[in-house]
Amino acid sequence: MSFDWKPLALVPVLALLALPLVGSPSTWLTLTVAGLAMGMIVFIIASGLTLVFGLMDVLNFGHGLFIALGAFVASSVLGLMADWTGSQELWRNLVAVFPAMLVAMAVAAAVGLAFERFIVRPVYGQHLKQILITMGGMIIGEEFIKMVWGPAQLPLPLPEALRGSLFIGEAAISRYRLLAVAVGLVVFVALAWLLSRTKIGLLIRAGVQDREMVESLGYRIGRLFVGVFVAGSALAGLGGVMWGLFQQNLVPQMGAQVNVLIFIVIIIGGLGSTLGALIGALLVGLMVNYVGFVLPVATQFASIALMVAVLMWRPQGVYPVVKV
Amino acid sequence: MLETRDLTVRFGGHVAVNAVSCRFAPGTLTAIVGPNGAGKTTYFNLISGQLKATAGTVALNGRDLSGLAPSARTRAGLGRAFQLTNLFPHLTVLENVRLAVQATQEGPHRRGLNLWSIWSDHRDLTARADAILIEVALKAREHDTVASLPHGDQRKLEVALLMALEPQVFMFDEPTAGMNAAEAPVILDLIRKLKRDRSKTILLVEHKMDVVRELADRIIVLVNGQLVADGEPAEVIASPIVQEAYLGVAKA
Amino acid sequence: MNLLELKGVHTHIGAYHILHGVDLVVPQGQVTMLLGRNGAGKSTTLRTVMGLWHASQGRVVLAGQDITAAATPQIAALGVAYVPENMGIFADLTVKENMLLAARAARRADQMDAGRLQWIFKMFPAVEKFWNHPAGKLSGGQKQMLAVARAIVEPRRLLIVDEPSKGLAPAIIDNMIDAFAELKAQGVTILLVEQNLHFARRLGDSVAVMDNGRVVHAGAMAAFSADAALQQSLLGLAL
Amino acid sequence: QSKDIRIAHVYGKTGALEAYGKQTQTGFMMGLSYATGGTMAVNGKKLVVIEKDDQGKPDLGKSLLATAYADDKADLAVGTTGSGVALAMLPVAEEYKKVLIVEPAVADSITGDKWNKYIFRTGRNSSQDAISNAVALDKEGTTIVTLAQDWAFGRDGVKAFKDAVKKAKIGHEEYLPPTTTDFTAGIQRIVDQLKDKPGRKVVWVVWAGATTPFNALADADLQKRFGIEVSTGGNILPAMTAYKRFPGMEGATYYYFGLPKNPVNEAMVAAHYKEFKTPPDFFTAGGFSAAMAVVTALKKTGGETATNKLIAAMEGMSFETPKGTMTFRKEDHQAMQSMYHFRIKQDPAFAWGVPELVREIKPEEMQVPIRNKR
Amino acid sequence: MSRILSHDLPRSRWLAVILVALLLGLAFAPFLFPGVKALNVAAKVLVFVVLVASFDLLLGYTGIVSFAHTMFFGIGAYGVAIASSRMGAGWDALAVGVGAALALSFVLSLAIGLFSLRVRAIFFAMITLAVASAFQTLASQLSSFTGGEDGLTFKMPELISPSFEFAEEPFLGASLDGRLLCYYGLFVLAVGLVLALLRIVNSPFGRVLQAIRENEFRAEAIGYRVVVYRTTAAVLSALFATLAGAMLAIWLRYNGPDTSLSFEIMVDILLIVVIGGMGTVYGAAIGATLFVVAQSYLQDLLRLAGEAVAGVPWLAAVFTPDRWLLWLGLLFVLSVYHFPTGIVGRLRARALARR
Ligand SMILES: Nc1ncnc2c1ncn2[C@@H]1O[C@H](COP(=O)(O)OP(=O)(O)OP(=O)(O)O)[C@@H](O)[C@H]1O
Ligand SMILES: Nc1ncnc2c1ncn2[C@@H]1O[C@H](COP(=O)(O)OP(=O)(O)OP(=O)(O)O)[C@@H](O)[C@H]1O
Ligand SMILES: [Mg+2]
Ligand SMILES: [Mg+2]
Repeated sequence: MSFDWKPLALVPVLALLALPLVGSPSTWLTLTVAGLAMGMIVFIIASGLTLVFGLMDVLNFGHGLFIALGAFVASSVLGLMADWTGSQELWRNLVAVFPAMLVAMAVAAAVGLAFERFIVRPVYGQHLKQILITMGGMIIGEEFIKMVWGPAQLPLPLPEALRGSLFIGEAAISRYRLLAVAVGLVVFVALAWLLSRTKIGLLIRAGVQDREMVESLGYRIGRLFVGVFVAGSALAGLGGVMWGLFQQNLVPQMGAQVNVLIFIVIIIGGLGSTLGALIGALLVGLMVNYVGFVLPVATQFASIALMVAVLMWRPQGVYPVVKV
Repeated sequence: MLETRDLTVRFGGHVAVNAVSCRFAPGTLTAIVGPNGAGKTTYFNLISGQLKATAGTVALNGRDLSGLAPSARTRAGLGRAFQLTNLFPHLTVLENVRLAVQATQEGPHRRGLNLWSIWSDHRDLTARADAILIEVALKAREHDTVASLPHGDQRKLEVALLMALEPQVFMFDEPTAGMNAAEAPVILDLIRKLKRDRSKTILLVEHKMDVVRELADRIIVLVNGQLVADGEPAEVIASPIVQEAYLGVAKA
Repeated sequence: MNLLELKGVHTHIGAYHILHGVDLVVPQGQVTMLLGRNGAGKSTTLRTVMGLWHASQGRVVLAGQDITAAATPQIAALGVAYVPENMGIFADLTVKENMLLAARAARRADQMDAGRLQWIFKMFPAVEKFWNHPAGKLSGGQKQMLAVARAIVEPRRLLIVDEPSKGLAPAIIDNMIDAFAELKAQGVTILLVEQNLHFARRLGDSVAVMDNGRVVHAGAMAAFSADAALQQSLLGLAL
Repeated sequence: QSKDIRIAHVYGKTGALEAYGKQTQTGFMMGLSYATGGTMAVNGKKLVVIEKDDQGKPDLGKSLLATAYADDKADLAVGTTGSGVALAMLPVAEEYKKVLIVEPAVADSITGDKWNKYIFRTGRNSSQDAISNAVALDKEGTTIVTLAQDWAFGRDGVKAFKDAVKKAKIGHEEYLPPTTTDFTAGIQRIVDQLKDKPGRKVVWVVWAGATTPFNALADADLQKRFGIEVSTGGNILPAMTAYKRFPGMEGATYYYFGLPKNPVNEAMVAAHYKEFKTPPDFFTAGGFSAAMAVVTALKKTGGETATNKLIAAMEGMSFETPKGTMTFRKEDHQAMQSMYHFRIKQDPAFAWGVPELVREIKPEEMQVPIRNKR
Repeated sequence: MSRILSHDLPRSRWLAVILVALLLGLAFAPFLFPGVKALNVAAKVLVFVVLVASFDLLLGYTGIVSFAHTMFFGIGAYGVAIASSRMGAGWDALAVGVGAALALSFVLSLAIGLFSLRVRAIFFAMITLAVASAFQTLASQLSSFTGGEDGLTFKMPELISPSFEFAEEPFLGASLDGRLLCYYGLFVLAVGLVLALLRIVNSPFGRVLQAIRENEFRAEAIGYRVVVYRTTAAVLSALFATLAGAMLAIWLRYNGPDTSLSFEIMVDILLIVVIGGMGTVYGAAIGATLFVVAQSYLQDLLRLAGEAVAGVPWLAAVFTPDRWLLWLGLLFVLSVYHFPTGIVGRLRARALARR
């Protein structure tokens, strides 16, 4: 089967269509670069959901919780390493950010483990109950965050060297977004490799369709589900770090705030497809920036309109791996 | 009189049913045989409207049904039972049949677009459903949910729903598959009954040749979506195509 | 000696008591036929063996090992292949992917035992023809072929199939009989639930007949198929 | 029972505004004990505070206030955090003919067209915020672009600001969705508006909520690239960490614990440090002021709680607060109060940008329009 | 009697008892539980019973998962709110508001119902989620019309306003004023609507909906035009939700985005359906009552509990009114654990086991 290029082409096409609307090329460049980078950040926070929702078919409304968790953990870790983040040298900053990411992912993974066991396991295959029980998990988690870190908003200043922007003529691109792009690419490659080179993806999809049969074939599907869910949570934790540093300001509700957005991304991309999620994220990122410039009022509706449009074109999303 | 003209469907490159033209007269039972994947079920799907034909038409008594949705075709008199059991798993056996009975009523109001009468008040429909359950020997389980039935009984219910529709054209897709040799006769008797009442057109897909031999007035053979043979049971079965392509006798 | 033994197995499904003390032996290296009317409990028995239902009383023993309480994956890992009544095809996966999952040893399609695949293709042409198609699109019989193909893609010591001949054209049934005979020759033990008595007779060494949750007759196939009266009384008809 | 004076405090104890609400409550209690010299009583009548959590939901706030007046027999009420909730509560006060002191909701319409005679407000309103900022920025040859959230709070603020600006000229009003997270586009629009303008160029920001545009503005380096300054009002301390990146930024704020110089403020700051080891914040001051207003009024009526007496006492009443003397003006019961023109200084000792006093803007200097019709 | 209930009897003694108690409780609420708060809670219960029952028609009976239900709830509320604040208090305003709202809901639900056939279930759920949030944003954007974030406060006709008192002296602790009349107005309306819904789900139509939920493909195959049935169901449930919204606005005399459009409410509805038992109108009634009451008194409960465990470091942090959401979350989780078939399902199962 030959590769389907159309959706991939969508990204440049959208960018080019925007050019005349935006007018000034330098502005357009700024918006485009920023949009793509934004897309990458969105992709990172959504990547975990491609596994949990896309492959495992779990409508995890609690996913945002792990994002928030990651961000808050990061704030604590970075708080401890103040002198490293305070330094002007990039490498020292990165040295500080890296462990923050690791710890955040670890914590998210650990919580994910419990979450799977007590919240998700009883409701595999029952969307409605998934929505409710994960909602419950989300609320509980948020409250715990409030208990640990307090209900007030929490500043998470960027490490010194990651602040500010690089300038290409009149166009500007903030340093941090470049970092985000790098991280995003790493996540993308890792995921894509895992799903194409191993049976894991297949097993999960099969398990969703007919759990008993997969077990009859001799696979411990239960453990696999746990593993993938935990991985998804860890990715969300990582996403939380990136998102938190992008916002530079944390509130316990931050997870819930991105929930709709990331679901939109997954749906645009098509269930279970990493590439799809990436494209979905990039499209959303660009769309928001362009509309934000051309017609700010409409920004809130931009991504939703985009989703509906895409579904009209491809009712399954652009690269559906799992057909629904 | 059911008629298909040049009925064709393509799935990508693969032509599952290839320009099949055929007439099925009332009062005759036509058996459709052919290797697995020959296109028998797909042919049914095209007639009953589950699949949209790439080309060709389906007509009943001269009325072209091609454009219609499955539900409309059913109301027009095409009835069909499925090869892979396909029921309302969490409703009771009785409710399943009763729904089918109701679907045959005249006018949307009687059929179900009726918000204000009470389901259990429609005694006549329930009675009819009961009668059918007795015919297929499922009365004993009428209050069990379908999900809890053994496979064989689910096959019976599949047929019961078709009976309930009282169509003019009956399409059976391997009605006795997975049915115990001792239970199968129940279904076969039903089919014989239908035959005796000369007004019904019956299409039967069946792999068990003994059954075909006994019931069919006529056999048509599909291979790779093409109609390759059509005629008297004896001669068709004797024909070389059937012998190797289907029965695989040549090989043995 | 017996590869599989059920001793007084009772199985409940929710509130319903389905099996009332099933005693069944499956001799090593033989083909055992499990017959019985609809609703007799055949499928439930097989599911109990596979650990998909769990016996509330009695024991299930596989090769001397008690698997009554074992989890399905463990049982499968002991070398049991199972084809359920509903075939358990993964409709959204391609035929290839279905086969790949069944081949536990292989991590990628090209690692599957080519020779064995050829053997399967010869017997079930459809599997090869639709190798890259979604399995859900297959015809009823083709699905059945795929289901059996999956069960034999790798060598197993015990093969359990619920109604293998269902929906298959006579030619294919013959292929399948040959295949099972070949497997048996390789020393595979086979347990079949079968409605097609012709099939049963061609293949079966021993036979067990079930009726509402019990095994009411067990013995050699030869003796059984000779005794029309017995068949009449157990199955309600003679072969 | 009759000896107690029952005061209901409705506020967003949980929900999005939890942090703000808690500050108000702390300040309110501190204020009461300060004003009563720790006795928590006026003329021997005990002050009983009934807390109600409106969770930031207008409908809930409404029924809670009714409950407070009717079931809990509250003599007067104070609250609440969210403007929407406060607005929904106004008619209830009228229904039960009981006083409601609004704190800290800012919407102009509370003491404007939605006002009724039972409503007083110790908190500042959008106009006061805006006007004070205007006073701080309003110079000849300055071009100002406003950046605000696209909802009542933002548009109110900008409108008042525009009305107050006399000398400088407003180049453009930029409104972004309240939940904006990526400010690139918005900033681009502002730059395109301002970059070629002559003279001093300022972006004036009114923004409430967690994700503020300040970091984005700082990243864009407007000062260096286009000579565009950023200016804004005050905010809670966590939000002011972003100010650190704007040394020298000017604006006017409602409160910062270092700004006002008066005994009441000193007392509050001391008390707060004593209890929480942290300085009091924006809304603490508000709560404190409300308490001062309540007690002063009760003292005037000699502990009488009859509504008409209270109203009579409070109209035109002056009272001491951490922000100096406030006065409920007769017309719309809005408390006239000082605001503070500040300049931001970086100080490693503080996590936030420290506002230094440029000068105190006295109530007399601000022509706060009267918008209610009585 | 049985006919009034459309032959859909409780089929469990306990269930019957609970339902009767519920009905009486609500009927005499103003006198049984005097006080403003209690009355507010009772009224909210009435509104939610209707709202949830209407949603169950969609979810429990037709198997359509839609997050846009609050949208119609909101439309109803805004209809009344906008009309009454533009035209001023009056029955005419009420009529216009409700009428317009019903009309709008009809059109929108028709569109959504048809759209639901284009995309598959989960996607549809997600889309409705997005659409609903968009609608909420829209409502707060059109501030000149809807009062934006702040919402609208308005008056009701004299007869049902608190100011209208038809007796000086309170009777059994309940002051005899417009509020009381308003409450009983809502009560009658609610009972009527619920019985109507009960009738609908037990009609042949209702059964076909179940069939579609079970196996859409086969329903079509035996002759039911699925499009028609699904869309009709979607429209009906939307209209009932709109009426519930109108009831809410009439009672609160206020409406804003958070009050009638927030996603929170949507989730509450879902939870109630599950607690009560999907596919049973009775479940909606019981669930709504339990939930609304729990939600309204949870904080008071926690206050008591908090005083009990005061001092104990961790417990104190958990048992405070501030953390009431924590307990709500727990309620979500536990109810899914313990009521897989809902309270009604439970009770009926027990009744069956007895036989
Ligand atoms: N929706 C579809 N998409 C693609 N291919 C299809 C589809 N439906 C059927 N086919 C193909 O068309 C061919 C005919 O299928 P059909 O089910 O009609 O066979 P059949 O004659 O009924 O076989 P059987 O006797 O096994 O039931 C098969 O090869 C099948 O793979
Ligand atoms: N999920 C279930 N819930 C309740 N009862 C069930 C369930 N599955 C099977 N049964 C009952 O168990 C009995 C045996 O079923 P089983 O499927 O084992 O019969 P079988 O011998 O396989 O029949 P068939 O030959 O028709 O497949 C039947 O009476 C059936 O009603
Ligand atoms: Mg077929
Ligand atoms: Mg079986």
